[in-house]
Amino acid sequence: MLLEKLQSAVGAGVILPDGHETFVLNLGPQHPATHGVLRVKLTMDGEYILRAEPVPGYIHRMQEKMGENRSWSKYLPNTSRIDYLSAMTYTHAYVLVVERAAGIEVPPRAEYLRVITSELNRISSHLVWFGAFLLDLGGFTPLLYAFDDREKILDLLESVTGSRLTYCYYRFGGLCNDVDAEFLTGAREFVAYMRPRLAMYRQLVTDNIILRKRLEGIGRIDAELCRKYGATGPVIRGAGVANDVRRVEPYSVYPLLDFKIPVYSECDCMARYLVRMDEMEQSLRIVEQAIAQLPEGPVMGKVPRVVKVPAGDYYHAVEAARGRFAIRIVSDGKEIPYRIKLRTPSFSNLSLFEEASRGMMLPDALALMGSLDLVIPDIDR
Amino acid sequence: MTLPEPFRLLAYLAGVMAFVGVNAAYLVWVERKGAARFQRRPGPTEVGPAGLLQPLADAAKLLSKQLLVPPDADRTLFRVAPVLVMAPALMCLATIPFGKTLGARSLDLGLVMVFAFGSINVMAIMLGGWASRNKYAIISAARIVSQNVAYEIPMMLVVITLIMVTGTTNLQEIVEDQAGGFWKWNVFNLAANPLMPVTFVIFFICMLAETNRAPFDMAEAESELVAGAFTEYAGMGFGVFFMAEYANILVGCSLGAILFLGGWQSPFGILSGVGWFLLKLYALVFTVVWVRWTFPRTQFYGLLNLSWKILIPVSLGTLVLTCIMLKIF
Amino acid sequence: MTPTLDELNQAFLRLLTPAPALGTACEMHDATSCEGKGVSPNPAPTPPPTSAPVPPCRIVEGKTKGYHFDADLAPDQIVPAGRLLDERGFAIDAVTGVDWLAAGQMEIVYDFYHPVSVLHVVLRCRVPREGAEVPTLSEVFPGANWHERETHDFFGIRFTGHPDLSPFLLPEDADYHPLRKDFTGAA
Amino acid sequence: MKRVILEIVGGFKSLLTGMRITLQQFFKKDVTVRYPHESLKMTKRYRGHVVLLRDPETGKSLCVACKSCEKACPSDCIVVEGIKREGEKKKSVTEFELDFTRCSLCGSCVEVCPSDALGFSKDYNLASTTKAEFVKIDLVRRMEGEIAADAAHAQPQPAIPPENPPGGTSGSAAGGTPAATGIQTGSEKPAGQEGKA
Repeated sequence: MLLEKLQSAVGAGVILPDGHETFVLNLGPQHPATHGVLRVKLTMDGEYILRAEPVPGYIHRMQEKMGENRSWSKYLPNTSRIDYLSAMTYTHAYVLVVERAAGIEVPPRAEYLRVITSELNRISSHLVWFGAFLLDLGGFTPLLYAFDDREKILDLLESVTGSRLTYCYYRFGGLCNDVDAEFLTGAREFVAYMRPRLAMYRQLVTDNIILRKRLEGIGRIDAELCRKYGATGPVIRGAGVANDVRRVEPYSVYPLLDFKIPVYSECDCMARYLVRMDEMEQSLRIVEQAIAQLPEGPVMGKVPRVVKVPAGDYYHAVEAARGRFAIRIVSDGKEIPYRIKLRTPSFSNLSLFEEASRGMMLPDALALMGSLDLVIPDIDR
Repeated sequence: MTLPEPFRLLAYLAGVMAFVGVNAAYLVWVERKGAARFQRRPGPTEVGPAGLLQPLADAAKLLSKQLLVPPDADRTLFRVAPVLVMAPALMCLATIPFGKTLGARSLDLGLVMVFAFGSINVMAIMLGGWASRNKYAIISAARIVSQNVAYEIPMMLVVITLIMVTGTTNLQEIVEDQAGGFWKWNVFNLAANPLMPVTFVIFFICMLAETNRAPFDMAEAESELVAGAFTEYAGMGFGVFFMAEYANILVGCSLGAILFLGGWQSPFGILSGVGWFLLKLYALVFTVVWVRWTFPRTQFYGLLNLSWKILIPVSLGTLVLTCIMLKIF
Repeated sequence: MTPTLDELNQAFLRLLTPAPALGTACEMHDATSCEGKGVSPNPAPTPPPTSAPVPPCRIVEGKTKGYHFDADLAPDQIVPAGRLLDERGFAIDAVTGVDWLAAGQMEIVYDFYHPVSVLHVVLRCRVPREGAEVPTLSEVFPGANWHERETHDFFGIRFTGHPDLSPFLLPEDADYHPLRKDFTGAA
Repeated sequence: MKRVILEIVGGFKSLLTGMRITLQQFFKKDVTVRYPHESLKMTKRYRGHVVLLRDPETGKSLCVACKSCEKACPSDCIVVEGIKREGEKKKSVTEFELDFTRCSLCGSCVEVCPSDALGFSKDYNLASTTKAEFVKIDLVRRMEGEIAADAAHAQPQPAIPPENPPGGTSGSAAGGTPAATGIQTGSEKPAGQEGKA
């Protein structure tokens, strides 16, 4: 009688060959671990996951179709709304691909400023990940510390772009406005401020035995799996492959800057965690150098009044905070794009979740999901 | 003036209930303020000075909510579980000596009684999870049982060590045994067992686990199980579970203060009284809050590993060591 | 081991040349190459090839295009080509559908990047617009599974052999394909 | 065995380090702003919703109703109408409606404006109980209200800079009902301020 009741309570499941009964557990669409409206259908055997099937699409906005009914430049604000946490890098990809196609020259100062703002944006994105990941793991306080630091970045970026999240700062051929000395001093101060903070995070979180026990050896994603699924960014760099678009397919002024690509070969959640923590340090270095090298000059190049892209298809990838973000545009020579394809890192990174989470326990699978650093609009677009 | 025994008991019962009620409510405030301070924000500020009336506002809100029972839940068990989780905590406090003469009942088997009632708490949470007919709640209930089974063992081993040192299970006598300065407190009683501070740490960890506090809050690991066993509870049903959690912390910390920190004894051996006991109690409570807002949650099997592979062997070791020490000296 | 462009070109030529489908591939490419010619206003039959046919695979100028190697395939060449890239350590980047309404064709573009080298390979395949169907690549690259599901959602291109083509990003009862050029809005 | 003990000791030490750090933070100052009681000043470039700017000399709108902004808007949320008045060289604006429910605050309209007649409002706590209030924000009427308010305040107070319209903190100031003047004289504060003011 009791057994029957328990069985009916957990829902009709499948009896496994060894007599265990499975049940389906829905993670989401509204669930504290999914940071947005993502649903993951888990088929569980007790606390073990037999199959995890992500069901995205709850906030699908048809960003790609939107590109097909507005002009090249009107699509600019959209690009910062795909992954709202690293809006700068996404806009960067879009302006780069259009500039590449239309042959627009960008003044060096603008490229440097793009790099500075992109890297600041990357740090702020990683800080959100850091806080949210710790939240997944049940640590609340680091989130608030991370947001405190992030506020400083947002203040800086707001002072130049006028916006805190969806910047829309880049334009074809440059930037919409130049930065002032205040911003540069502020950015320098931020770099000086952030370094001890990162050391503090190392002591408070990275070295913490509970965190290490939770992440080390958990959620194995190796290089082969990354390759088969197209997973990029910190996921592949945590699998020992130095894949970073900034180095592999250099763009902008990144080749002129000295920075390391953090690579860890443990393939586990800890490796991905450490990659991102190290990346923040590297981004600080990039910001520092770019400010030191920042040339004088205009921030806007010569751009035709109405941007037209010669017919053909063009592709450009950038390294966004979550990995390789690429835009493929197809033009028929008109003022309006014929097709815009957004290749987003979260989409590819999540696609391996089903395979990587097989046989894991529920809390570990959530650590794995957190370590992928998903942004749901980035999956759904 | 002395009251007849039944009235005296009633008065104490009322006193204990009031103490638990006020404390449970205000520990929520302490927790929220504490969390806010650790996170460098002000915390509740709007209701009353420094948000002091926040617990009342919360209670009013919870009371005004409809008590929903999920359609397929076991109605009786679902309703009974919050009561069952609250009552044992009250019973436990009946044996706690607050001062030299302040305590509801000085029982010879006080310590045993505390643990006997303390274990019911787990059953009640399990019942609540079970009765709500929710997958998250059932997983949570299963977790909470195995967690508590795992942590009662080292806890008991530690307490047996203590009983061997003090030679009694009467809480009042245990406190009296530690009179005469803080070096006489059990936590520093190195003569009985050089590993006494370690024993205290084990006790504290077990206490956190027994009361389902972070970093061992597997039962309501909100990123995995939403609100665990309490997912389906609304209004005051949830409120009672919430209060019971704090009541249990109160019991756990009182026990810690009594067993290891000399209860109402003053550290300098001059004055002693309720004030010292409360000070020690709240210091421990603060540490509990502090720990929660510092660490991430352990994973479930990590928690069991910690218990079975580290805490039980070590506490068994201290027990054996104490035996030897007591036999020799 | 990082592959070189020349080696890749040779391998692709070997793969594509003896294939009986070569004719089709070339024809399709000429029909409406999405480079340069775009959509001809007159979608009617393909003009006969006047000059030497464009080879089915070619090295392109990466600086302007953003990719380095481009190959036109017939549907049955997709899986062998995918295998070929898989052996050389390429990773799946994206699967893109393009609806050439005027030409009455659907183009499926596969992007591949190499994790540690700059190489970026593009495979394309054009099929008739109605009842567009190509074999799935998810056997070779499991990551193609989601990309193909998405492409099926948006364009209605069927990927034969795909394990699950149920709506993915669209609502589960969706029977429309919003990125088709003739799509005007869901009911 | 030794390794295990070292790990336990090391782990315990890491826990204590963590607790030390949080305790240090415990005694530091708050970093938050108590929003309804305090609020932040927006930066110079803050992009709020669009407002019509006035000529500092004449006090009239700079807008010539060229409709560049209408064309540049990615969301089609701007409607501009203007007429050519007798004796004036340029057209002047008679209608400037902003559909704030669709506006994405991208700033394309401000950027494209040939006569620099558009600016950003510094309002950031726009709030209302009805969506209708934001469907049509009539910027011309809002500006006229400003002029009237300026006139009223002209004697006792210095002129208020155009990008800081009076009562600009209030959401309903952005439009009220479409018929409203769009002027709040401070009698109505945002909901959050009422309780504690």
